[in-house]
Amino acid sequence: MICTVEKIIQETPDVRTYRLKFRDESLAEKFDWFPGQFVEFSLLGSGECTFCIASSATRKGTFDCSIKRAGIVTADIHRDLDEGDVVGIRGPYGNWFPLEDLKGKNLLFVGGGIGLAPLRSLIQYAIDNRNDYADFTILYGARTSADLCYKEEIDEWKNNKSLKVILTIDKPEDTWKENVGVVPKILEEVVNPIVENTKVITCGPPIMIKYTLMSLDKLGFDPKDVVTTLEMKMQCGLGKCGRCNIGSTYVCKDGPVFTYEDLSKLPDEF
Amino acid sequence: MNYTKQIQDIAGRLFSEEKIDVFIGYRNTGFDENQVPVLINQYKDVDQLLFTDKSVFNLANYLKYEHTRNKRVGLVVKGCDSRALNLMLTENQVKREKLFIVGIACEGVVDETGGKAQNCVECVMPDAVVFDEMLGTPSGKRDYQENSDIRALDGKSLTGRQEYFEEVFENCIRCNACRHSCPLCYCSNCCIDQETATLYHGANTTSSAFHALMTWSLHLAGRCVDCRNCEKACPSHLPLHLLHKQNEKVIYENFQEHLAGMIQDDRGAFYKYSLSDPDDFIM
Amino acid sequence: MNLTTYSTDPAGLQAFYEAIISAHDTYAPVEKFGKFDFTRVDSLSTCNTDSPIPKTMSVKPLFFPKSAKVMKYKATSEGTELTDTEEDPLAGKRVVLGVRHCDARSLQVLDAVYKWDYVDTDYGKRRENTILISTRCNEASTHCFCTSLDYDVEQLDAFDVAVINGLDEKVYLQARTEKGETFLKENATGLAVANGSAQEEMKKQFEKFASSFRLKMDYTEINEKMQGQFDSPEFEDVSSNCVSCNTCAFVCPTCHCFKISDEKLRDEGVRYKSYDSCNNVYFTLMAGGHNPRPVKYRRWRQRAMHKFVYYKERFGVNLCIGCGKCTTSCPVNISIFEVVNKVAK
Amino acid sequence: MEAEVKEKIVSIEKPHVEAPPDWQPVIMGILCNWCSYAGSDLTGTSRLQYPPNIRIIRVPCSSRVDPWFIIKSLQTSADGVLISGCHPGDCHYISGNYYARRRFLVTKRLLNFVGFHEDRIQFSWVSAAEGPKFAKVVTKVTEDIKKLGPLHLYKKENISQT
Repeated sequence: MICTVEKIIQETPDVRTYRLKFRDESLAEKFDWFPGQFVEFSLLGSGECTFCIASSATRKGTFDCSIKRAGIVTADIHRDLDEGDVVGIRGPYGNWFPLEDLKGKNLLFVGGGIGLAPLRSLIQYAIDNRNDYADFTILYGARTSADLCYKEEIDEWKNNKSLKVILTIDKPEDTWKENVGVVPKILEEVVNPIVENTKVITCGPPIMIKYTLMSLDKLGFDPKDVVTTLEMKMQCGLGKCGRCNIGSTYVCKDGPVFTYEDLSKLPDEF
Repeated sequence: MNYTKQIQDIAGRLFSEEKIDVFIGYRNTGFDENQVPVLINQYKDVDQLLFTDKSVFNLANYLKYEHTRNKRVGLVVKGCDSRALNLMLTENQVKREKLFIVGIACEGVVDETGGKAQNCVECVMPDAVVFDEMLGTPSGKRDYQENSDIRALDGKSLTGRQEYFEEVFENCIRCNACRHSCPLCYCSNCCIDQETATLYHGANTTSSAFHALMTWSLHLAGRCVDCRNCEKACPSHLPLHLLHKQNEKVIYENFQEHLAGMIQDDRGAFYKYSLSDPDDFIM
Repeated sequence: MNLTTYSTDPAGLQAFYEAIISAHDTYAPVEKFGKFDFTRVDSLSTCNTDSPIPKTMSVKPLFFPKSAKVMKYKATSEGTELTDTEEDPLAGKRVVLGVRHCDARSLQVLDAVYKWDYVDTDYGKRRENTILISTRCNEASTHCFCTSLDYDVEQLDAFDVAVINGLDEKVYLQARTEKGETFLKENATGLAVANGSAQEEMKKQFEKFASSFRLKMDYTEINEKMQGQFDSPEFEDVSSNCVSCNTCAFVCPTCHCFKISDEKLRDEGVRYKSYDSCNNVYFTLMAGGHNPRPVKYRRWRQRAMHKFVYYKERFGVNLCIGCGKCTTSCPVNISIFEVVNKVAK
Repeated sequence: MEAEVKEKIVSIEKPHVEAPPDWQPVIMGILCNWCSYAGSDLTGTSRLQYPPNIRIIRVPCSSRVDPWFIIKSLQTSADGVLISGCHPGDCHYISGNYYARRRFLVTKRLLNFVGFHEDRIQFSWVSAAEGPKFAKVVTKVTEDIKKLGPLHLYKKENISQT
C-alpha cells in the first residue's frame, strides 16, 4: 500500500510525527486497525522499519506514526521524507490492547519518552468512546521538557475535564512547574493510584518499564491488570524471520501487547 | 611436536600461584581427532589441555571477546599467532602485563588431509616472537617464499584470474566468519558487517561479496600474519589466503621486505613510508 | 496408496540418473573449492550424487536462496514504479539428485514455519515443483546423529524417491510419495519392479546404517530437560570458545531467519531477503541501542533453545535434524550435540 | 597499430559486451584539495579542453582516499578511477601522499590480481601549476578506458539472480 505524507509535526528535537494518507482512497476505507497494532513503514532504498500506529482508528482517513531518529532508516526518514512524499506501508500487524477487558475500568496510562505513541492510539480511542471507561489518568515522563511528545495534544487533554494528566521530567528546569523525577517515583508518590478496578497500560524505554513494573508490584497491582507493549527488532512482521522470537512466542504475531502476567512466563530476553 | 605435559605444568603453576584468571589452550573434542580451543578458569580443568601438531586455531582471537576482557590471561601461541598478538599489543588492543604468553617453537601444523599445512611450509617465523616462556628449540627466521598458488595464478591470463575470482566471490555466502575468526579484526563495528550498514546494507550477492572481501583484505594488508583462521572458518572453503598473500607479496617486494608483526611497535606497512617507495605506476 | 519399489544395479542407477538429467532440470552436488554445492547440472560426470555429508552444503539454498529479490523499484520524474521480482529462477519444475535423508527432512521442518499463518508463496511454489531423489547413507559420518531425532529415518516421506543400496550390489528405488510414484512411472522405464525380498534387504541395510552411529541420544529426554534450563550456567561454559562467526546458521539446513535489506543504485533499487543468524550481535540490536542478547552465551542459548525447545513447543518438531553440518564447518568445532547434552544434564 | 592494441585488450578482458555506439565511459576522479583540484581549476581557467567523462570528488589529501572508495566506485557506476594528489614532497600535510602511495600500489595490484585491467585504476601527481598536465592525464585515462569498454565485473546492476 502506498501512502502520502500529509503533514509532518516536529514533536521534539528528534521525534517527528508523520501524518499519512492513503493514495488510494478505497484502501483507506478498508484499512482498519486497533490501538496497539503496528505497521511496516518502508522508505525505498533505505529499508523497512516497524512503527506502531500512534492514532486511533476512530479518527479515520489518516493515521500517524511517530518516529524517533535512532538508526539508519529512521535517520533517512527524517532527512529525506518531506510532506507530499510517498512511503510504503504494510500492515497492520500484531495484536492489540484488550479493549473488551478495559471496558468499565479505571485506566492508568504510564508512558515515557516516545513510548507515549502506542498509548496515544489507545488514549484517543478511549476519549472517543469516553462513556465506556471510568476514571482516566495519564502519567507521562520524559528526560527534559523538550523531549515531551504531542505537546499540543497534551494541552488539549489537560483542558479536558474528564482526564487527569500528570507530567514529569527527569532533570529540573527553571521554567518547569510540574513534577520532577523518574516515572516510577512519581507513580508511587504523586499519582498513588487506586488499585481496585484499575488497568494500567504502560510503554516506554526498557529500563523505565522494568522499574515501573516493580513499583506497580509494590503498589499491589495484579500482574493481569498491567498491560504493556514490547519493543523488539522486527523485519518481516509475518512470523517468519525469527528476529522477534522470545521463547516460542513471536512478538510480531502474538504481541506486541502483553500483560505483565504473560511477560513473566516468557524467558527474560527483552 | 607435543608439548602437552609442559603446557599443563605451566598452566597448573600459574593457577596455583594465582597469576592468571583464564588460560586459553587446546583440548580434544572427544568426538574426533580435531582439537578445539578451550578457555579454562580453574586449576582442576588443567589436565584437559594439550598441544600437538593438530592445534591449529589461532588463540589470539579470543583476546577480543568479553570472556577475557579485563582478566589476566595465559595463552599458547605458535609463531604466526604470536605475530598477530604482537600486532594486537602494538595497536593497544591488549595489555602486555595482563598476559602470560607461552610461546612455541612451532614445527608446523597439519591441514585437513594430514600433510603439513601450506602456510607452515611457507612460514617465515615459526618461533613465537613474543613470549614469557618458550617451549621447544627455536629454529630462527626463514627466507620469504612466494606462495605457490599466487605464482600459479600470476601465470594465468587476466581472463583466467577474472573467471577464477568471479567463482570465488559467487560462492561467498557473506556469513562474515572470516572476519569474526580473524584476531586482527577486532573492530566492534566492522565496515563489512551488513547491519552496521556504514557501507553496505547486506544482500548476499556476488557484488557485495566482492566488495566485502576486497575491503576486508585491504584493511588487513600489511597486517595479515597468515595464520589462516579465516580460511578454516569459511564454510564455502574459499581460498581467502590468495587475497592476503597477494598483498603480502606486493608489500614484501616493494616496501623494504616488510612482514607483519615481526618486531614490536611495528604497526604495519601502511603506517610508515619511505622516500624510495616505487613511483613508476603513477603518472 | 500403493507405492512401488524398483530394483536395479549401480550401472542401471547411473543410467537412470543420466536419463533424468537429460530430460529434466536437474540439480545435484557439484564440487567447488573442496565442498559440494547443489547446482544445476547438464551431465552426470560433473556432479557427484554420492557426495560426503560433511562436505556438502545443505539443499536449503534451492528453496531459500542466500539472497532473494523481494521486489524492485524505479523512481522517475512521474513517480515511483514498483515491480514484483521477475521470474523466480528456482520456481520451475526440477529434480534434485543426491539429497540426503537429513536434508530432505529439513524441508519438512521448514514447511512448518513457512506455512503457518502467512504462507510464503515463493517457498511453497519451489517446494511443489521439486522432486527430491534422496540417497540413504550407508554409514554415519563423525558428527551425524539423525537417527536420534524425532523422525523415522527408515520410513521418512520427506522426499519423493528413495535410493537405497541393497545386498549384492543391488540398488532399490522406492517411491515415497504420490508425486514420486508418478515420477518413477514416467522415468524408470528400464527398471524392474523389485521382488519380495526387497523390503527385508532395505531394512537390513537400515539396521547396519543405524548401528554405525557413534552419537546417540534420547530426544524426548533432551526436550524435557532443556525446558527448565534457561538459566543454566552451562551455556556460558559451552559458548566460551565460540567466535560468533554465524557459520553454523548459514550452513544449517533448518535455520530460517532472514533479514530484509534494500540495495539502491541511483534511482533504482532492489529489496532483498537474505540469510541472517541469531549468533550475530546485530541480530536483535534495536535502533535505540537496546539489545536483549548482547553477549555470546545469550545468543547461544537462543540458538540451542530455539532448536530443541521453542520450535518444538510451537510447531511440534525439533528444529535440528542431526546432520552435523554446523559442527564440521565450525572453525572451533562446537558440537550442538555436545552442547544440548551438557545443558540437559 | 590501434586495431592491434584493441584486439589485445579485447582478448584479455572477459565479459566484454559490445559497447553501445553512444557509450561514454564514467570515470571517477578523486582529487586532492591543495594540488590536483587547484590544477584542474587552472585547466579550466586556461581554457584547455579535456573529456567531460570525469566526475570529480575533492578530498583534503590523497591519503584520505580509502581503498574502499576505489572498490565502491568500480562496483557501482564507474568504468575507471583516477586518483590524483600532490607531487611527492609537496604534500600540504607534509607526508600524506607518501602513505597514500603505498596504499595505491597494493590496491592497484590486488584489483589487477582479481581480474581488473590495470588501466582501470590510474594515479597521477598533478600540482596546482600543472593545468596542461591535468588535461593530458584526463585525456589519456579517458582514452585508455574507452579502449577497454564498459566495466561489467561485479557491478551492482548485474548481480546474480539467486
